[in-house]
Amino acid sequence: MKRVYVNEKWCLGCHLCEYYCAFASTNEKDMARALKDIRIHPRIRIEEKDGISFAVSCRHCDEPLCVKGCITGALTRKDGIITIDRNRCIGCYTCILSCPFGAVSPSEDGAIQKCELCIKTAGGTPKCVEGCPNGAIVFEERGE
Amino acid sequence: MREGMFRNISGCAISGIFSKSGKRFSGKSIIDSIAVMHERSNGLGGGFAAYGIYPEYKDYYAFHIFYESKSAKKECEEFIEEHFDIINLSKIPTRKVPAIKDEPLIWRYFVTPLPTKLADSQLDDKEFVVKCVFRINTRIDGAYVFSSGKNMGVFKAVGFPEDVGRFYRLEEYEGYCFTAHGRYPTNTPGWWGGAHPFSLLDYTVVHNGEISSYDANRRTIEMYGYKCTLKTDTEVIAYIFDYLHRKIGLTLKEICSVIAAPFWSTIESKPQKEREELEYLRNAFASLLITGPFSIIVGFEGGMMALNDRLKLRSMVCGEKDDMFYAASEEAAIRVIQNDLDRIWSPRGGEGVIVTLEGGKA
Amino acid sequence: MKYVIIGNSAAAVGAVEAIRKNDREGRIVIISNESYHTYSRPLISYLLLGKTDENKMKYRSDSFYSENGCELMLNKTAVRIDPDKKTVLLDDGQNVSYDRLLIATGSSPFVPPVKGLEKVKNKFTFTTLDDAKRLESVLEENTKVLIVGAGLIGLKCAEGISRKKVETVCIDLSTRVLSSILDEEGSEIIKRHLENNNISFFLNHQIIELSENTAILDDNTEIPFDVLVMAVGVRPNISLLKDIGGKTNRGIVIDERCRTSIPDIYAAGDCCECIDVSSGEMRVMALLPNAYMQGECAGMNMSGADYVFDKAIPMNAIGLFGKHIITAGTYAGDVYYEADQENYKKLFYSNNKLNGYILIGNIEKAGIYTSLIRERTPLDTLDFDLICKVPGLMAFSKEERACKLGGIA
Amino acid sequence: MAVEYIYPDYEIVRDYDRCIVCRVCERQCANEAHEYLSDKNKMVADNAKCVNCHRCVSLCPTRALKIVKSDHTFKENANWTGKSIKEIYKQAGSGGVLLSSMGNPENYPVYFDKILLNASQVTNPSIDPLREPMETRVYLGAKPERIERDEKGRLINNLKPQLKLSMPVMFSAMSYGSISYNAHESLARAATELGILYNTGEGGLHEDFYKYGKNTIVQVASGRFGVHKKYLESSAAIEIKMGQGAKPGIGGHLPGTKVGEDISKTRMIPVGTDAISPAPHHDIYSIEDLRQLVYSLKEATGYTKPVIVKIAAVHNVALIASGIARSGADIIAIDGFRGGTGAAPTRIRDHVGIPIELALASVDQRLRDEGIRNNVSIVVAGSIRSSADVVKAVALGADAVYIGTAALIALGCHLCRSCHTGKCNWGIATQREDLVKRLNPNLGYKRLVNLMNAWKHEIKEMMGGMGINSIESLKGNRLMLRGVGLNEKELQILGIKHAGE
Amino acid sequence: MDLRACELGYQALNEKIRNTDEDVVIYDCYGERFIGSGASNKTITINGTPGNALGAYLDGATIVVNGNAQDATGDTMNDGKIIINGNAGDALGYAMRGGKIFVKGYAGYRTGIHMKEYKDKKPVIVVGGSTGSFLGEYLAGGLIIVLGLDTDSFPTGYFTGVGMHGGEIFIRSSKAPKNLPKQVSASVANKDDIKGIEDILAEFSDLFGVSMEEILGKTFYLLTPNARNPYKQLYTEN
Repeated sequence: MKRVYVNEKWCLGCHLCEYYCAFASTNEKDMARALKDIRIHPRIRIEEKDGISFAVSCRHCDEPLCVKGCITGALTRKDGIITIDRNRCIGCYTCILSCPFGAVSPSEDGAIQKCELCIKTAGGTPKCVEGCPNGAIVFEERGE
Repeated sequence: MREGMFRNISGCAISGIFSKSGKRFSGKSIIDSIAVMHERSNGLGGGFAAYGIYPEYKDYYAFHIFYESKSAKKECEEFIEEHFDIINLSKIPTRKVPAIKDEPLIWRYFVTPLPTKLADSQLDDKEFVVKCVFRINTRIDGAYVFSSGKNMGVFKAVGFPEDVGRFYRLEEYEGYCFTAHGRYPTNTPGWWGGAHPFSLLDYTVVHNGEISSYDANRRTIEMYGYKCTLKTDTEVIAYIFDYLHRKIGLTLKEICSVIAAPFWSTIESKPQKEREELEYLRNAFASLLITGPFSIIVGFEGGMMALNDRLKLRSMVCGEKDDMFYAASEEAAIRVIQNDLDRIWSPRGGEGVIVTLEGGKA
Repeated sequence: MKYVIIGNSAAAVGAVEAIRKNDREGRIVIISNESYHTYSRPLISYLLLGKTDENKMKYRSDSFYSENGCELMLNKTAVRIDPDKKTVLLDDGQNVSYDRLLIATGSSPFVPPVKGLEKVKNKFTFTTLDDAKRLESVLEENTKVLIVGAGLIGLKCAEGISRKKVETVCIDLSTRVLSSILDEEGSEIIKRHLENNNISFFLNHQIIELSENTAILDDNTEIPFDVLVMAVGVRPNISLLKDIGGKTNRGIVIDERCRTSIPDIYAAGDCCECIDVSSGEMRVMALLPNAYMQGECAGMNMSGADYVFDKAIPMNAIGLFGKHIITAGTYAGDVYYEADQENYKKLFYSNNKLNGYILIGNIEKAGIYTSLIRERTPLDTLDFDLICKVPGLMAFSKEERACKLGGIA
Repeated sequence: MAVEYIYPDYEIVRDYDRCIVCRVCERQCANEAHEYLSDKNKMVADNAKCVNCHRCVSLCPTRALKIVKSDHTFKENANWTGKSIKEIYKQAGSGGVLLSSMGNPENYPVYFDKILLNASQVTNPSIDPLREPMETRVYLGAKPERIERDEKGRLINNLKPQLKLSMPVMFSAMSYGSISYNAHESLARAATELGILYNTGEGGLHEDFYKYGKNTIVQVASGRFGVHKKYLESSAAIEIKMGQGAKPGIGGHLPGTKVGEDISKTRMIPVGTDAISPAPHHDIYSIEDLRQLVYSLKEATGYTKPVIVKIAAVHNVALIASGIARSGADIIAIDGFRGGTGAAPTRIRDHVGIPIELALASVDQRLRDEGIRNNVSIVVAGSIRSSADVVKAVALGADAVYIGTAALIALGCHLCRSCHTGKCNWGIATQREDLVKRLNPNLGYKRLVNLMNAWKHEIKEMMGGMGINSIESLKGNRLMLRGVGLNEKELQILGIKHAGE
Repeated sequence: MDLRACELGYQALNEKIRNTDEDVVIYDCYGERFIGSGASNKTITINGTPGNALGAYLDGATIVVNGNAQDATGDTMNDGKIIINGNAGDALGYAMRGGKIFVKGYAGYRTGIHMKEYKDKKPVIVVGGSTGSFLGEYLAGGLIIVLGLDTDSFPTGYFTGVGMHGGEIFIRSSKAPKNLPKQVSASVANKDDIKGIEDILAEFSDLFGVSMEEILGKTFYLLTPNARNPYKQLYTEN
């Protein structure tokens, strides 16, 4: 199962992953048009302090507390990927209460949002990975 | 422009016949053989090397020399007399053949180095001869030594090889080994000295193909005192043989592993001992690797070797009948003189086929 | 193997999904006293609010039962278990045999005995879909609604019905709203927020008498109403087990494998009580996530696996009129405090462990605090000062981060 | 405030229609040329701080940035160019020696660009490198003058220690200190994967890199930094640096500010002290002294490693090389005046030395004339920019080449020539931790491997075209070269004919 | 192990020294080079005149020379001891990083050039007599002591301490040093300074039989650089 892994050793704190993530969830072909004058709400977020930085996004846990705790059944895990059915999410934030990584966040419309490995948009390699200039975020298979 | 003033490249035919028992036979066979490959020449050069033809003078170096003028001859003979004891000298017998024109003066000298000169030079006699041959060929305008071994001789001219053979009355010579060459130069007016075989001492080379490594090899071999006056591949190959065999002391088989060294990947697949030896040879004499297409027949005192480049980009066929060994660019050239062969095969690229006189040296 | 599950909510679903991880063949029978496909009970207020509909309220897809091979018995109430014969008697006289039984009967609203209650025509409780539907059917603009109980159920109900532009009054015996999950200051913030949204409160009061459209409080205040909602609390449905001598307390007592005291009978969800790891005490924690995870645990063990769920803590995520509250654990120990106009944060810690927290407003990354409680993480292994201010992985050691983010074990 | 005499060379042009204020430019510019105005939610730039390294341009996700040369100009003057004027301003302002980085940028002839390669037609087949064997392996080291045989007549391996390269390219000396740990790791790993070598420069060897020893050339320079027994032993070869192309006749100077904990360890000097490499080795004032150092290193390592002597290409380079070839050195490295990756005084960098092509041609010929070409291998450096340069260098007579700048470019260097500031935005020529991490060696080494594999393939294609299937047959094969636009003298020195001849 | 240097030639001689764990005594030494190159854990005693680069890269061994040493002794030495019961040639202890060199008599030009110290490694050179010019050139660390026991004039040549940016040079002399480079300051060594080198001086005294009274009978001048980064101001970014 390919997953997004983050190595803070190589994270430059450039925040490009956030922008590529935000861009990926728009339907625009051009990032400038997509994100111009917009406050972005990326599903991957940089934590940074004192020269250390790293990106955090959904780990797609094998035993996902967010899915187990979801009161609507909007969060599901299929083929190792946890996705959100935004149509069913009523924004109770039980998942935010549950996620030990802080990888779930409220979205602009009240539902929650989280990394879905770009399977609902472009597919393939997630855009945060493609946009990382330094290989700090990788999408690969690792021994469990 | 003349041969030697520019780099000459050419296609060719080659043939060689060798009697392992040392039985001498007439030069007619080699003419017949090379004549079959008429299509591979264009009349701009042909020649032969014949071994064992001067038994009565076998202890003397036989110089075959082209002169363009009487004055050149005079100057050259003065030089020879100054350094050698001349036992015999004569014009080389020829017969008129309409196809052979513009012949130079062609003379033959049986010589031995003057002991005092040899001693002064601090060289062995072979090296002394080599030095003198280079002196003549580079310093005396219009004189060109094209054969300088013992009990052997090179005969070459501008023309188709069969005409050249008849011109030199080669059928009147008897030897234990003959090699022949028909030349197909692409862009030369043709010069007698440029024809094959190319020789130094008793090493002769007839060569088919063009080598890509020419200048790499030339600039290396020139470092060791050889002067590549003719700018032909064959000349360089002859010098490399002389250098590796006579000066360095490698065996012919080892020389094959230098000039047509196996690919590294092939070397690595060999058993350790062989691998180490091949690695050593290829590394130590790296600049003498010959690449590009070639097939050559090398004649030398008491032996003959046929060799293809390591990719076998040129044709080469070998045959055997009793004590006779044959090598030629085409099978037909062997069949025409010996149809009933014990064995006929194409040697692999880079694998020299070496034959020597039984009990002889080399 | 035949599995029987009494109940059809989160714990039941958790059990079905877990059983099917281990056993694709065994029969699963689900007995429900409602008539619905499994649905999420907490959503009933959102239904009233219009944020969801009956179809979207389904807790699992329509094909859930067929995909998981469940035999569903709707509108049936289990009345008695025979643990020797291993059967369950239903209200229609049918006996259902089982090899493994799960009691996931949930809880029922508690309606206190109030004088005159029987005179009230429009009175409701608010825990089931039927409750919500019936309530909605009587509401009109300016309907006067009196909600008894300012806890989670009462307030979510108040929010839900607000769409109908009703006039809502809420009374509670307690001096505070959400007294079970908030401290005083937190309660006050929420109360003010609700008042700004046109909910009136009579706190520290109780009804001494009801007439059809009026409630008389202990200070003789009269509150007129059209509709009365009783949201005082719920009681675990423990009778099935209690009746056959199983160990119960306020709830059915279960161990960390969700076993009851009677062999082959398991229990999960709101009907149970178990250890709250944040306090170490036995407690009923009627919360959907716990219900699911207990159901899952029960299902795993029922179908042959050895599975432990020992991380139950009280926790709540609740939104009221756009204001979010997330709380978890026990409010004991030293306090980290932070507050401004919009946001309120309190962390409670002692003995090198985080015990509980309250977040109002900014609830981002609350789960990181939750995990500290659940995992009983020693606080000296991380930068506690930092994590108090900013919940994040930054506070953990580099190595810890490497395994969290890099999948390095 | 004093008068600012100098207008910035570059202008940062921002397309505000495309700028999404992601602030990547601001975060990535170590020169702090970009600034975010929070009250206006707008990015602005200070051109004076821009060194034109393109980091911001490369990372801008919307391609909203470009750097252009300023068209602000002095009055036109072919003699007093803007550059000359500005340099005078700088020196008049500071009294300092002008210091630059990264090789000679001036417009001197590049002979490689005036040499063309041959290809076979008809008489000699070109070879298809995709399907036929094509060998680029090279052994560097002295070749024996004679063979030896054992009592059974078998050949004895009397070769001196050799370096085996999978292709005739190595990474040239760049010290840890002048470039970063990650740059070094990238080079070391790439060299190991490729079967070639990299060179420590005079910066010592980080213990993390001992494991790459088989692919490491360690350098001994005049400052002898980090030179000790283990260092010498952890290598495949030892290079004595007599000079370098960027600054012939000049020593090195790593300012104390760059000597942090790690660098201090590898150079074996205290943190914060200047690392000064004197111009000469103070025990080498003539060729016999060089022989002494060569043999002292051989003695210290039991004659197990080839010794390289590196010199800058200067006027009498052929004579010097001949001396080196007789000094016991196994390999001569010659660095041309266009080379150099480190800091160098501008005037030296731009005006001292000679082009490597001419130096190589004359050294190779001189050694052949003296019959000692096989005593040594020749490695050349100094702006080898492509595989064609490699092929031309080998055909002129080099055994192999060193690449420095090309390797750095592969790692992301944009040749902004500001290495000496220590603020390399690409994480190469810097020791600042936050900048160093920008070069992830996991990516960096792959880029180097890619570059070399691409070159190797091109080398094979060019060789194939010439009908040569082994690099040995290319070495010194000057007939494969023709000059264009060169005068008789140049052709003579290069030993090549003019195109058309 | 006893070895006759002149019979062996330097390569064979050094190979024998490399391949033994025993102490070595060399006789008939006439300029054989590189003796003890990189050696550790043994004592090499040399009778005669060892050649250049004696003890280069020395890594812990002790070398005793009964006679004079030539040039480049102790080049890039890392550890160990070289004791010369006579004079030393030029570039003594070039780039030396650790260990000690004692010279009874005179040492040539560029003594201690570019010596540097690192952590616990602090190279020491003690010259009993005087030295040539460029003493301590580029000195970056370590200790050089020149005793000048053979002279009444100032015991070093010209250009002492040029490029010096670390380390200490003690010069025993009744006359004060003159014409020092800008960045080097000289002062009369005080008691504490002398105390700091007392052990080294005592070792010298023991080795060569010169009394401590005599050694301490004159003033010592201490030369130190006043900046570790003397060339910072030299350059202008271009």
